Amino acid sequence: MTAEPNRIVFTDVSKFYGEVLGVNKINLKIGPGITSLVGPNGSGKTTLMNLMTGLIRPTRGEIEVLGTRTDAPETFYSMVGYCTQFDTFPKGVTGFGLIYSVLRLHGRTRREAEEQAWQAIEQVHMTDAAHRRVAAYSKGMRQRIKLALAVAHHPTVLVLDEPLNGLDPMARAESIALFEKLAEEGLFVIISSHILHEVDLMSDCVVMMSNGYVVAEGDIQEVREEMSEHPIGIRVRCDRPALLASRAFSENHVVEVRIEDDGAGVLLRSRSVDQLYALVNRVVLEEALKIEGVTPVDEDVHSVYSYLIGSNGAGRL
Amino acid sequence: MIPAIELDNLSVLFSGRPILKGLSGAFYGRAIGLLGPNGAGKSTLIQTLLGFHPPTRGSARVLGMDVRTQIREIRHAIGYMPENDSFITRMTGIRLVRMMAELSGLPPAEALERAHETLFHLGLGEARYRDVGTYSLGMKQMAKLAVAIVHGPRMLILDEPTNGLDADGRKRMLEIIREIRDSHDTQIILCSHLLRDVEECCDEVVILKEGLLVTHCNLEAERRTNRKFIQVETRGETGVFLTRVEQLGCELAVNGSRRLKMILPETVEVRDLYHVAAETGVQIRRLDYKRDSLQDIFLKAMEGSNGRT
Amino acid sequence: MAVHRRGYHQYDGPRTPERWRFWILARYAFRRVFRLRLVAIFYVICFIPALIASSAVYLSHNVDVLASLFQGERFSDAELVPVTAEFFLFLMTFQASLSVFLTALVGPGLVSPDLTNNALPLYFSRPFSRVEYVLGKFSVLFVLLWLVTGAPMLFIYLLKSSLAGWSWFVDNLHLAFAIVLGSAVWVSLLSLVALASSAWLRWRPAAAGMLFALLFFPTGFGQAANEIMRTGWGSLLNAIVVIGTVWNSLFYIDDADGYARAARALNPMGRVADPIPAWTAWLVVGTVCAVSLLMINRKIRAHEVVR
Amino acid sequence: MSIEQIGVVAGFEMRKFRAGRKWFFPLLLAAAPVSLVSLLLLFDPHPPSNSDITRVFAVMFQTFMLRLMILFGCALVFANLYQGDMVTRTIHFYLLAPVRREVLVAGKYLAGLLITSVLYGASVGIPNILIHSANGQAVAEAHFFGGPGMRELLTYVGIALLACVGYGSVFMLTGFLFKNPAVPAAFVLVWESANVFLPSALQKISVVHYLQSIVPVPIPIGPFAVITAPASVFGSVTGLALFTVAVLIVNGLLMRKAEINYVSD
Repeated sequence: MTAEPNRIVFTDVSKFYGEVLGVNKINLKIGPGITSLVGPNGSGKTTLMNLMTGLIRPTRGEIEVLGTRTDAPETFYSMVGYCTQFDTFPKGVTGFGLIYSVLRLHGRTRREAEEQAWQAIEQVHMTDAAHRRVAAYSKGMRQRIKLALAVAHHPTVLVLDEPLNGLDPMARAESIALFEKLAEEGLFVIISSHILHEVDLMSDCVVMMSNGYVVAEGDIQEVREEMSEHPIGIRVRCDRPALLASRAFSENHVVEVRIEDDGAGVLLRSRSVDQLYALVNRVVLEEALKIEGVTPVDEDVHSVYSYLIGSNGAGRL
Repeated sequence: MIPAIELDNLSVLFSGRPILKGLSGAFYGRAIGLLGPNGAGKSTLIQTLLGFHPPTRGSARVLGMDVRTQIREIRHAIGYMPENDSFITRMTGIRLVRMMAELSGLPPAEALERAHETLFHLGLGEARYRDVGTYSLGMKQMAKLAVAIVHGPRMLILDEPTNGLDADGRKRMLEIIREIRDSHDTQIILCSHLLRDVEECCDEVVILKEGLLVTHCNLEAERRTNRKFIQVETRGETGVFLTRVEQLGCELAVNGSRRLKMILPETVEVRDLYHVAAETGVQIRRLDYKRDSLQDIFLKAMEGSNGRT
Repeated sequence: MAVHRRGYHQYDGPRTPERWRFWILARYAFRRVFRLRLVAIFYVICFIPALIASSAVYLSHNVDVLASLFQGERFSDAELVPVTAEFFLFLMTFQASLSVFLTALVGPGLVSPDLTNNALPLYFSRPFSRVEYVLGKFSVLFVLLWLVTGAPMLFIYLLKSSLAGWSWFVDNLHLAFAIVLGSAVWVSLLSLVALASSAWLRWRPAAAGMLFALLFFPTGFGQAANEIMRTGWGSLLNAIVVIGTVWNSLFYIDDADGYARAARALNPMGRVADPIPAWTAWLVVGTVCAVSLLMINRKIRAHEVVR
Repeated sequence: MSIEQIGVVAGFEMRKFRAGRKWFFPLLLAAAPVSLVSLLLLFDPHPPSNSDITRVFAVMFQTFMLRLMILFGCALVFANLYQGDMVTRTIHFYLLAPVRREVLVAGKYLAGLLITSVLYGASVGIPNILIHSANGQAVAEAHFFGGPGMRELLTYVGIALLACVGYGSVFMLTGFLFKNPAVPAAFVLVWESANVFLPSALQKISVVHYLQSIVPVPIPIGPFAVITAPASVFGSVTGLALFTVAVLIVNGLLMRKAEINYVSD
């Protein structure tokens, strides 16, 4: 089993709760940077994260995070931070008290623990509510404390289960910026989320799951290009769509061309995305077209999601 | 047209701590988005409108009825969908929805008929005969919505309806909310953190911050007046390209590795961008006009009054 | 062929009167209570003692039927089963203990399903007040328990008076009154305590356990206090003594020495101290009901305000 | 390093215990004997002589305090240490900490032990002092400083602490295995109270046997009890210590394989 010190490796991992399927035959290698876990509810995202952080053990297969196994708690958890989906807290504890105690568990001295706890609380802008009881917090404030808890001990692997759930737009933007900063520092940031346009914004690599299987994995554009059964499409809004359409047909890589019903735009589909954009750039210059906009039709996570999962996977809600 | 909600210097205090500080305003929109950072008092405002908390000072009127005196009449006309999980275990979907309809005053036969109709309308097919505890998260949200609309209210208050739903669930929920909004004069108060959802459903937006009403604007109007700017995505080495574009006099803002935001002066045509791109060996991929989205309105509201950025 | 767009439409049809809306909760609760076979069976069992008692009363009136059964056994004309206050008191105590088990079975399941999953906002965002909610839940238990305690004894009373004639009915009227009120007091006390424990202890077995704990632990403590301080006041904590005194004060309303005799019987180890006066028992019942109501009110709120 | 972590876990558990309103019933139990005795002192005009008092206290200690109060008190406190986290779904805060699982078990046990020994040490000691001073100051001083009073008091409190040690580990393990703490508590109560009638071999596998033999004022244990040789003081203490360590080790092993399964009821 090749010990890869710089990857999170899943080899043939399956997890069953009795006969209920958690995840099945997962083979993954996750590198540094932001990796987004995307998939409908119950597709195994949380199970995968619980496996990765050792909260549950796989029924079959091996998991290695940066070369260490998940069942050596004292070394494993000093490098892993997990912001779980559970919205429950020990009774009567305050925000600061919780982070301080956990840091003390991490072996920090009293002064270090206090300092780092306060640092993490500042990062999530919870300084004024830190000394109030967590029971009195709103959902968003609880979420920020969980985030602070996960980053307080400066882990190298950060696993976040729907970290933005319940956060207000300001906090969402700040959290995404924080994640991107941590990813640039070389951390492994694994985020599960349902808000696809946010996933599109922040993630370098996406893992798409459905019914416990990994359906696709890798950079969004590469994944999209691999899906040969759905040729890439772009929509060009310009003054003479018919001209562009005729020029497009002359190229052999173009598969489909459709003039939009309002007559001010054309939809082009082609097997190779580079040649398609090159064609558009060339025609605009040669024919002096007046361009209103050039937008890819199905290149983002939304479309990949609906092609791979929308149709077969999530029949139900 | 009586306003959906009318606030007159409404203040609410929890054991001394001021939560709402003198809100005033009349909101007529068919679908009003209620926004604000955590702890801004959104939930408190909703609960005051529902009569869960008495207002400490000032008054609030819902559909022309005063919260202090006609609360029972208000609750007839309102359908409320609470934020977090809220259902009764060991009860089937149909029985839960039917009981709630009867509690709103519908006679038993009428309640059963409307319960089935609502559950069919929301896509909870055969699951309606199963225990609500066994529902998935998406189905629980739909069950909550069913409970909120089964008694045919004139106004719907939805607290984070799409929270935690997956992509399909959110699409389905937003479709239904829009459909209810367009079925003659049912008004909707949508409280959410997902600005895209609010943008898709609401025509009026109210933004609270630390118990104060910071912004109240009509989205349609806002969309028309905003400055237009271009968002461009490129492929290839953009260093030289950027300098050339600035020389053309475009105001430039770069956010994210490959995404550019720029404002073209009158003299510059889009085609010129392509010229510059061709000369500097850069390929223009995505290019479209963008307006100030709700995100920007929200950020402006936050910065407006000593926002912390 | 027209496409029917079944969209959402408002309802402005007739509305049910608000007075009886609390009964909706009871109607739905009854259906759920009897879904558990164990509860249904136990409920039937609770009627058996009343059945035996009423057949005994009937037989004691038709001595000839009895004679034919035992071929020529000579029977004195005195009533076989004297239907007096003692008879009803004995039956009442028996039925009351059965009703405790019934409450432990049914009680916890009434409020906790609403609380564990935060369903109260669904109730109170409708024209349905907290008073109606508590009244609805209370009426479920009250009806269930009263049918097991008060109703059968009332039936026996009527059976007896139909057999013994109109005069017996008139001069024993105070017994009927005592049956109805006595069982009503006990049943409301039990229901309120069950609702309070179900509201505070969301975990079902804990709520049932609390009910039994409230019956036995104070009793033990009261007895120990009596023992040590050699007074009678400790039995104020003893549920059986308290409700027994309340019943005695009702059944022997006009018969002083009957009351004294029953009171002493109730308080066997009251060696030197005299049994607790009736008004203190009523006071204890009153305070327990009030405290339970306060506890219920504290928990049944639309929004949990956490300081 | 791990000693300090045990201290941190214990501190955190005690703070949770105090804040989580879980102290109500154990405190109620502990207050029972104290209030009973103080009631006696306030209302009883003519208290019995000191020798009767010692006998009354011995009876009260062995029947109510040792078998009922401390047993149920420990059941409530210790079972909650693990189960509390499972039921409130907060066990993941611990499982995610870089702490050896045995340290978690030791920390929780230490917290439980401190709480119960303070509660039940006091609820045994205070009544003893109060009850013996019922006949006025002079008699009390004679009893405690002159006579065997002080030694008796210290032995009683010592036994209470040992009981907490023994019962603590037992209920921590059962709290780990069973979701509903009432079942094992009832089972242990039956096992301990029937201890007198069990064959001597079985008597050794129980906490009360060791404590029974070092009680200062023995009481007649009923006609048909099976008499076994009372263990020496040293024997009983080490026996109990071994018993506790064994149970904690088993607990540690189980904790290593613990997984979260927050199944909604």
